[in-house]
Amino acid sequence: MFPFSFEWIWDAGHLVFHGGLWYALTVLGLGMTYCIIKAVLDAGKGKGDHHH
Amino acid sequence: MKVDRRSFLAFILGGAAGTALSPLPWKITDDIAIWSQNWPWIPVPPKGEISQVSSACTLCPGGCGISVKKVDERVIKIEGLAGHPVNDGGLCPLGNSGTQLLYGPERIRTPLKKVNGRWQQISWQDAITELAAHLRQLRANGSAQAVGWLAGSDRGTVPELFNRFLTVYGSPNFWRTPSIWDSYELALYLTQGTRSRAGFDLENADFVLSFGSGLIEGWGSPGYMFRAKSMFRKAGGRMDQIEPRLSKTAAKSDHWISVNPGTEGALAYGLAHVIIKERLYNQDFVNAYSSGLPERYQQVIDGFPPEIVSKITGISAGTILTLARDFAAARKPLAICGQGQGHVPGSLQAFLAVHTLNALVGNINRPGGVWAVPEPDYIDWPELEIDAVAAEGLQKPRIDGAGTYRYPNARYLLHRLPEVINASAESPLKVLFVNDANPVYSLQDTAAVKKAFEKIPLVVSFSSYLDETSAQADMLLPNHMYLERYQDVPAAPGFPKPIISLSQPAVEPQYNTRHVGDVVIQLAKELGHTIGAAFAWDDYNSCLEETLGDRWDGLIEDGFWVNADYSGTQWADAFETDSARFEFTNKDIRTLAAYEPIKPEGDEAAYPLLLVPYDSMRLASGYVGSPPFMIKALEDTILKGNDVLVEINPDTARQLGLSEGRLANLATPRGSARVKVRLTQGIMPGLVALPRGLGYSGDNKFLDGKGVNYNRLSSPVDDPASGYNAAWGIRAKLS
Amino acid sequence: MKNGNFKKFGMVIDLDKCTGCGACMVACYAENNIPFREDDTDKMLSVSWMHVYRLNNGKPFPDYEECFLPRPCQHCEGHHGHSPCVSVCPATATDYNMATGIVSQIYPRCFGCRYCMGACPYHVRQFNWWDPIWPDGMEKMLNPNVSVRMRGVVEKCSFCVQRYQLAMDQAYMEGRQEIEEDDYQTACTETCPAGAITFGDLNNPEHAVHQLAQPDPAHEGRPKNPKAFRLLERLGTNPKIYYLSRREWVRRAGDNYLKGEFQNKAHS
Amino acid sequence: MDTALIPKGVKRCPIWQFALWISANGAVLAWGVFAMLLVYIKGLNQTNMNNAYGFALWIWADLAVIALGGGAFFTGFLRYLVGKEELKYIINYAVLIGFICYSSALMILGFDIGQPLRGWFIFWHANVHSMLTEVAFCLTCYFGVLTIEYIPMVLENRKLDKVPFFHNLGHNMHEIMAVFAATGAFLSFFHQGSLGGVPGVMFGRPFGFREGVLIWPWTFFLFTWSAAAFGPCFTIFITKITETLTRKKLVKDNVIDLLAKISGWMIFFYIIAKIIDTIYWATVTAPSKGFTFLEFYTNNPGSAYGLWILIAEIGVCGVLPALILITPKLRRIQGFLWLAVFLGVIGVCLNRWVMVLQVLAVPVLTFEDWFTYLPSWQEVATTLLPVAYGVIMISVSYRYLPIFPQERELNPIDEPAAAAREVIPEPSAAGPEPELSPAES
Repeated sequence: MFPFSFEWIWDAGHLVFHGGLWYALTVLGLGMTYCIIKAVLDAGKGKGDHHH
Repeated sequence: MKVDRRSFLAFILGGAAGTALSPLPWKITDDIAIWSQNWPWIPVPPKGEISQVSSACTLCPGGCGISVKKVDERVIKIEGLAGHPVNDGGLCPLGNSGTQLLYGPERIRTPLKKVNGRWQQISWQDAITELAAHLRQLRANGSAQAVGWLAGSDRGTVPELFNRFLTVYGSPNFWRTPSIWDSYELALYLTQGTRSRAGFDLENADFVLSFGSGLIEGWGSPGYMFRAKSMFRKAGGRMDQIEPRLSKTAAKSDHWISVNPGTEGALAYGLAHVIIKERLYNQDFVNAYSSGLPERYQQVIDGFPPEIVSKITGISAGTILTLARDFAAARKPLAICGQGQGHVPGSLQAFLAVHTLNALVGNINRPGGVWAVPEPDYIDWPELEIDAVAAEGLQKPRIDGAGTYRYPNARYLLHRLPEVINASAESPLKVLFVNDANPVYSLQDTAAVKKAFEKIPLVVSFSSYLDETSAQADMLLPNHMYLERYQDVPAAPGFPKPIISLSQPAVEPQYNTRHVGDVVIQLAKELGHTIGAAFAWDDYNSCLEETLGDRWDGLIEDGFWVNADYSGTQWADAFETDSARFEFTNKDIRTLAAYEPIKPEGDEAAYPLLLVPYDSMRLASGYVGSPPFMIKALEDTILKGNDVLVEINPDTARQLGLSEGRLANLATPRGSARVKVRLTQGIMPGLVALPRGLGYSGDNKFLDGKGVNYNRLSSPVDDPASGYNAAWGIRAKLS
Repeated sequence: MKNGNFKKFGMVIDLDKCTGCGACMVACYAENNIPFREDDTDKMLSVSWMHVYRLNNGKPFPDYEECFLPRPCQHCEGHHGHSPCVSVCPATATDYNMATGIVSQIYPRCFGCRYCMGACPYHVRQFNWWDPIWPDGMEKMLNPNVSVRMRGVVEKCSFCVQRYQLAMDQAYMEGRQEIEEDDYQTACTETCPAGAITFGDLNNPEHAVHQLAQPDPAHEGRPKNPKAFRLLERLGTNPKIYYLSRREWVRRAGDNYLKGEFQNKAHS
Repeated sequence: MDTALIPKGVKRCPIWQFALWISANGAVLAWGVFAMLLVYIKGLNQTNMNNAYGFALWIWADLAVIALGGGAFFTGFLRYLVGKEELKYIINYAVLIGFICYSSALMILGFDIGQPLRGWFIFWHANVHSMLTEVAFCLTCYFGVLTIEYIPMVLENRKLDKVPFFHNLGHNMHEIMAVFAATGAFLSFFHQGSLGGVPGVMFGRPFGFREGVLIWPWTFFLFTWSAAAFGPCFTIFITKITETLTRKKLVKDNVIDLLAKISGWMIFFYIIAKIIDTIYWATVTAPSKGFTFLEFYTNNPGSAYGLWILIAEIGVCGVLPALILITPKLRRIQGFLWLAVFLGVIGVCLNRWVMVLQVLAVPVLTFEDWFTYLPSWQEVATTLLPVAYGVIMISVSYRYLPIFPQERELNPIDEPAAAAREVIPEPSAAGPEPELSPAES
């Protein structure tokens, strides 16, 4: 999974496979980070407060 | 501080998130994985110094050389001894499993004595003192002959010590485990006049005609037979197997000739008939080195023309003719007999018939032939002083009748012992020592054997295991395992050269056991008098070393001694008969009951099928049962769960309405058992085949309670010619 | 390393010599610390690296014939080391060693997904359905050169690779670069009482296995010896176990053939 | 009691009824958990798998639920990437079903391995050449996607929505849902395909093996395709069951019709591809390995591997539902729609069954026979466990979350007082959830 595992080789298979994997994980991670940070900021602005 | 629900939840969630982000979960996950790789209940065998001991296997009479591999003081593996003349590095499944017998939890760890039906520990000294007192009493009562000794073999120093003890004590009642070698020895003695063992130069034969012998199923010395079979086959040799069931030997043969069971002798006579009729025999041998062929032909062989033999055996006359011609035409043809592994001595006349075939083709003491190998002669102990009591006891007839007017030629008739004991109000045998034998399992009609053993007042077993015989014993004096002791292993059945191998201890005795040789010597010394005087050695090891003399060092070094140059005595000097020739017949042979196929017990109407046993290298059927490794390696066509599979022909199954895998009841006049049905085209219709070597009782969970003991369902049948057991099967029904 | 320096350990099993005695199986159990159970009769639940099959010619009595076929791991090379089992293992717990041709199994790495078992058409891969248990005292017989497996992992014949290691160590200590044919033999080969098994380097023309099988490098090691065959060669597994038999029906049983194919093969 | 949690404007059954229903399913769940614990503690000897059947009921269940859960990624793909707006009325439910399917699959995989404690080696020591590695990675990642898609639904719960952070989070996630859906579709394409690749690359197993392009055997594409084709069938099927049990119309017919039509055409083209694949395999691939097509099927009495299974899979459960669903007249008849989606579900399950079990059952060595297998009760219980879990998940989600956007519109409630006067149908213990007004709850 990581280049420091001993079975890791820098070949096409590993680059394509893990490239795809880390790409997907990055998209998901960044997307969620964006949503959470924005939600905190929005909440600070008082958005979504039904009781105001 | 007020803890409301919200802050509590926040605390929990925050804590969880914090923990998740810390290295802790990762560390734990990793530790758990490492733990799963090192579970404490999975043993880790300790490393150590690797060493090897050259020794000999005594788990069967085969006499294979073994190399015992050790790590420090642990035996980790047993391998065949490379360069050993018998097996040259090869080793059978049983030999390979020996370590499990050494370390098995079922071993008897200390001498035991049965008190009110329960085993109690006893010290070696007390056991020997008690035995000596008992034996002294018997001698004082003039019943010295009421002591018997049953051993796995009668060759080598250990059985010789037993014999010596009995002789000086005053009893003729020594037995060895019955086998085809009883018949082979007798056939050789009657025709050639020598007390010798049959050896087969199998590796050099070019046509092996086997009358049911399990050449690769444990017949003779498996270590040698397997190797020799590969050699002669590689050289292009032919192999024909005559038997009603496709054994492994038959499967490896060029021709499987399916014969009506028990009629192999008739076929041999039929072949001889053709060979003589067509003058295909070895003129040189028959004319110059034999006598009595015309008479034998006239009296016996003439009665077996192909048409009649065909009727008896179920083999076509054409096949008989071809077979006889091929056999006679081969350069080095060799006929062998004795069913399967050879547990049943068989019909003497059939053995004589097969031996006649070898004589007709002149393949006696010749390359590729049958050799009369001299018995080992290294045991040369001081003369015995026989006192009056002993002399009187030795004069008494043997309890089993061997050597009496009824059975003049037989030496040991162990199978008759139960009958004799059960027929008497009080057992004529008062003390029986049993070593390397498990008669309560291995003699046919085990119910009768057990009853007889119950009647013997004192049975002493030297077994390492609580086997069927030990269970009937009154005293258990466990011998060292073969990996813990010295013992000479003279000869290997069927091996063509004189050989002695040496068992050497690979490890210290694991438990409070004692070498049976030491026990005999100590018992003799305890008895004192002429008996003690006959055993002057300090202990067994010094006896062995002294006996082997010059050969000792070589045996310790190599593990064996062999007369490699031996190639059979030349015809001119080979025969010690009255005529100094090979005698096809003589006054002894003439008086033997005539050949006829042996009839097994049972009424055909009530028991329409014939139950025949078969042997397999996958199952030990000697004095030790199969160790766990062998049971593991056993085919699922033999054992499934705890049920043994019996083989029947699909035609037979159809008639009986049985189908593959069905449970059925196998009944014989001697008992019945639950079996599973296996259909195979590899068996003659009308037969049921059951493997030997299953159906042990006891509490070894790897072996006991699995399958059925053939001997429980069958019964011995006296051979009219020799008195030996000749039962090849028993009538049965399957439903 | 040039291709020529690679070893390719393989085996030739002479089915005419094999007696079906099972000594190979037991020697393997003892050498490789293979566990045993009270009831090991269900062969599909039992661990036995070597298994002896019982083949028959399908004919009725009395023309019926049988043959025994010992089956260790075939150590398939596939195309360029692409053996059926190695490529499917998700956790890199099995490996095709290019230097020896041995397919290894790393027990502590295996997590028991059993994909390799499904991928192997020979059933050489077996699963530890139970934790191994040795009866009291019998753990003394365990071989320290072979690790004892835990439940839940797959295991298989390793060509007694520990013996190769020991032989290499020995050679190194004696200052030798190479090991001799006799230095490295598997437990089953050594014990076979009929001498039916031959083991050695298929790439080495001096070795008996090479001479017996006559592998054809142009056709992925297909035997040139007309009496030799490999199991399921047509699947492209490129196994390193060669079988010899003089009986045609036995050779035919080694692979699947459509009608007429086997005869055509025999004639070509 | 739980009124505050129930979405506004919808009716739900009384809490005791709900509790009864949940406990009935909970009992099955507990049975499954018990079996699962047995398997964890005692090991895989609790199953009837063996060395011939290394893969069995569980792996089949795994493949089947993943295929059925394919409705989630494909509906998402259609909704967010193709722009089929109507599908927004069913996407929630598709996601929920997908979430249940995928969490079940992961759970099954968790106990189907011999050494669960080091199951993560599949990630850590990944062999990128193994189809199973790809499955594991994409499956886990896609489960993450489904969780991301499910979270906003949870956050829409009346109570949770009141928390501004949750409200905003849900809103934000909705905003960029297309990105997540696209990633999900990408991951799904690969793991669905890799599951097909599992048998497809087994060149030692001629029943499963297929040629292909590059590293991907044809089964790779067929699996992805069939999951996309049959997944919506399952979504519709479960929706229909839910409607029946709740005695409510929850999704408008035009939505169902659109999904059914797309599913129908997908099945139609899939089944053509499958037939071509089968013919090529039967006439070219298998014979090249010495097998005739018929050798792969057994007529042993009671066999699960007869030729009938192929006819059932391709004909009855493939061609037939495809024809029904692509014919507007037929698919608009409720009975036919029910039949078609049911057959479709069975069809894809059958396909996964043969591609897992028959692959292993077919003898390859000429001297071996067909292998047989019957699951142990532990396997059955653990396979029913996700079913019970799914029912509970759906029940809870339905009760507390606005899963069906059209529910309020399709089931307008009168004023609470009027509803209270209605006679409440008596439910059986394990029976459907009767509707109730919030006032009575």
